[in-house]
Amino acid sequence: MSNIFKMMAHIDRRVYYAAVFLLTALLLIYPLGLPLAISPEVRHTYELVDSLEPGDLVIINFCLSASGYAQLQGACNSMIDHVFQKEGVLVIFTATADQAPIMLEGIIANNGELMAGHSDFPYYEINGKQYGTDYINMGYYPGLFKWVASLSADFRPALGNNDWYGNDVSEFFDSHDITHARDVDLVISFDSDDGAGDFMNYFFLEYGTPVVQSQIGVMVAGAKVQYNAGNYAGIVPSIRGAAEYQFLADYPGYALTQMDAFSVVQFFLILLMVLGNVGYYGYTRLQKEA
Amino acid sequence: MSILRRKEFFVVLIVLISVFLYIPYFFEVPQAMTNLENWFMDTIVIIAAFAVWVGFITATRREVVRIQRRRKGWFYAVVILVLSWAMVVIGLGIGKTNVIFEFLQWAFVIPGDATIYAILVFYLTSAGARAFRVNSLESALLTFGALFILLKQAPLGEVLAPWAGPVAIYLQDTIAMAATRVFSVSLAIGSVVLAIRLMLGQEMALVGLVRRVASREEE
Amino acid sequence: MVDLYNGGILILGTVTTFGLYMILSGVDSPWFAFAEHAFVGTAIGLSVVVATDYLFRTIIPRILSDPAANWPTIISVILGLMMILRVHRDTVHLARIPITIATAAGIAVSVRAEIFSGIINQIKATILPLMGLATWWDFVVNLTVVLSVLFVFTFYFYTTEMKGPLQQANRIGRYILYLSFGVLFAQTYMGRLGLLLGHLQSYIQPYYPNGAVTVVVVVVMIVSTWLLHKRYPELLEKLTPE
Amino acid sequence: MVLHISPIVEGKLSGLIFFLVALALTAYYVRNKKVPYIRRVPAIDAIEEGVGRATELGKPVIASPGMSPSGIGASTVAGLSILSYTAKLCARNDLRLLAPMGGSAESYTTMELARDLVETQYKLEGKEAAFNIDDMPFFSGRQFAWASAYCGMMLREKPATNIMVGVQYASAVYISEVGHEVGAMVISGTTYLSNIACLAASSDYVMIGEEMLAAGAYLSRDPGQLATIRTQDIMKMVLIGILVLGVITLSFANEAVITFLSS
Repeated sequence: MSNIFKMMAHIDRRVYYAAVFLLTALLLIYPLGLPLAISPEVRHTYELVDSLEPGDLVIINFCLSASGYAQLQGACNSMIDHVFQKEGVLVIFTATADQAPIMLEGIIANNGELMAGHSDFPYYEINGKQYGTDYINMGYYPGLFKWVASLSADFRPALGNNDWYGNDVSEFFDSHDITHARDVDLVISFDSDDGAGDFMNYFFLEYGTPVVQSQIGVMVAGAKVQYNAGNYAGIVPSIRGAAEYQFLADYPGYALTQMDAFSVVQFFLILLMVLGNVGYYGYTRLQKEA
Repeated sequence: MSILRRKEFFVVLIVLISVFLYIPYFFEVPQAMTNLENWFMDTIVIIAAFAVWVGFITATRREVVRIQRRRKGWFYAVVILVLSWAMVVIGLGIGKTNVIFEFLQWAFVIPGDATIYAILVFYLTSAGARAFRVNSLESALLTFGALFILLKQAPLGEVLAPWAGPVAIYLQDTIAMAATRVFSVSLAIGSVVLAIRLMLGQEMALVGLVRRVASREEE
Repeated sequence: MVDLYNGGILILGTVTTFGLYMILSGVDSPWFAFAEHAFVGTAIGLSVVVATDYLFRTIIPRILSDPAANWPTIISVILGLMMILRVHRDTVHLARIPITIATAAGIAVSVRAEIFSGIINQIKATILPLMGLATWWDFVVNLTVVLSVLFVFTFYFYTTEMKGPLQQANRIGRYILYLSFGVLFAQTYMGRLGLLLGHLQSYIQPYYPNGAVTVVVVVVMIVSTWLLHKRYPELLEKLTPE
Repeated sequence: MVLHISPIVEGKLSGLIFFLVALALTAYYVRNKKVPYIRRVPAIDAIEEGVGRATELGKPVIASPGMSPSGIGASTVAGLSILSYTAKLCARNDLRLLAPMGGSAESYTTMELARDLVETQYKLEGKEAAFNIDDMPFFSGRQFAWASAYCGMMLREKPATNIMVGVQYASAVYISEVGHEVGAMVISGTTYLSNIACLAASSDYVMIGEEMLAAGAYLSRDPGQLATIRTQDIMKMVLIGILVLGVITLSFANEAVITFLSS
């Protein structure tokens, strides 16, 4: 009997790894379709984005690397699609992570189609919004919080006049009379590093601009503190938040299909915790006492 | 240009920079000072952009040495050199929307970054299985804290263990949030005091100055 | 048939992904070394291109548009160039100037905002009423938050002797910290799991051709590593980096 | 209703007062050099134990000041102080110190500083020849390229101790677990909160957030830095006072403290 406990207490690490791999692969291919409850923070964020009015200017910032995108794919696509559904809303895409521009292109291509007479980026139309008139993609800026601080203090020079593709987009700024950081009505930041924290420090504290963060799991605790203190206007926490937002915006695919694997593997960890303790009390403690 | 080697020059430089950045933030100041503040913020972004080249040059130098000395597995150094220079030559020479430049990102950078981030769930599983042994009050608290949150997070948990939800929300939104708050407050206080010490010229180690200059004079 | 561009990405992506996952097995393999070095190489190149592109796209056009008015930006670029002097031994001291500016200005810019977001707003948000509340549950929640903050604060005192009531408070603060670690661990686990699901999805779905190609490439990698270990150990030795 | 005194920007008064209090306290301590008592952080004993273990086993020590994603911040300074102290111990015991540099686009500056500080330590111990810059290689400005190269280095060199203190995100647990695999004693410290929970599970010693900043000051034995910790403790007492006063007054429906903090 005791060697069963011994086995339970000393399972080889690689058994865990193989089990997690198999569970994940199987449940991705054959999802079960379990129900999903919506948390108040994500509903509040959805309503905030839904309350955007014509003429509002939204900065959508990507402080996201590939790994973060793999987790927040559901949120990126559903939130951007939702913002682009709002009539008359203007969008400036920016990135403070060097991997983000190529993924942003993936999202734009995924949610939009090429505008008439154009064959390549950036000329995509999403939900009726045209590139250059309704939205622009300014690409990557180095310096993390340093750039966000200079953007808040000196909006136009910090952005420059050329978009990520080198086209002069000063006409977009002039025609919509965008001159100062105060003109920004909402900032949405998809983060695997703390992009929203920088915008909170330099846009919310300075001008009261509401900041929404969709962040990876590691950052959820820190984001909840800021949300509770009123520094963030909304949060979409990790893959769970992404699935909830997708559900609210009834946007198909990505996070929703991953929820079953997400459930079962977490139950697997709970099982390991139980097994580990049963094994510990059944064998290791007896060993110590003997 | 011996002045550039003296510590006092950098102390004065640091004090000036700090003063020109704190005063415009707290006080309404004439436009000239705000322009200077904006210049500093612009400059540190530009310096960050150039700093990338320092790493690239030293990395290239290191790989070339590895190849010249034919160290074991030197051909992997060739892989780094070929790929990094291919990216730079194509990216800057032809353009960053070039098909090869994007191909290399989709083929190596994005899977590499995503994989290593994702690998952590395996390590967390083994670390979790090892750490959650209830053999003391601390480990019991650690285990039950994790257990309730796992049950609430997983949609399956809401079905099988609905009672875990409210307990998890209470733990998450009061106790864990309070601990997180104290954690970031004491960290912020640490940063404020460090910034003030730098302004008073007390943290010269930040720019690696103190002993180096001293030891050079000894030579 | 899968076209060359996406096919190449699928195959090389699988080699990189499962090459790096081989670290889990603890068995050294040339696939891991190749994936690691290919990833490091392309990553270095990407950082350089993207940062330099910012200079050509935003900073140089600003200077060229009106050099006379933008002389301060010219000075910034000169300071940036001085950073590269660090590479050579006897010009190292000149690089000290941009390093000092970047350090001092960087800390000042981040700290002056942190005073508000990290301290003032956090204390203000913890000042919660304990009387005149709608339900008893609000009272329990507010009391827990205030007491938890006070107890955990005692855990962060480093220059006071831990005696008497302070010692009790420190111990309670420690228990609250461990409970919070459990909560944070579970949240982090949620995040990491989301990553694995998101990343694997692109290599498994749709099953044909993605899943099929992935399986073939993985089998080739495992078999070749096994062969190296069993039949050609000296070749394996040569293929592992120093 | 918010107080607004003319030259001070509206809403910045409370922060300014806090900043001036901190300035006064720091300046006071800097001038009169009185060295206050400081509690010993257990993880510092662990560093000495770790280097001792490396000396017994005759294996190298691997250490890193973190990724420094936003240049030289408070945590990176603490990481560098601890790296400096580790270098001093390694130089004294003729141990090989491996220090994989990199991890973020901003870590180039830290790399220069780290090499400076370690080289200085070897000089001060009179072992300049033992300093080898190749043992402090730069593994790209990307977190995970650096982390996987860091682990590749550990798998090859099999260090006895892995001291990783400073700013580090998700890759910290990855490095800590691989450290366990090669049998290294893992001492970690980060200010990234959510990582501490995982590092608490995965490493042998973990410095909880600001404890690391205190460790940096403790190790440097520099009166100024020790005074810093004393200043921080006093400011925490001030904040606790405001918090308790605020809760009491608000419970009696008096919003004076809240108004002050919002002005």
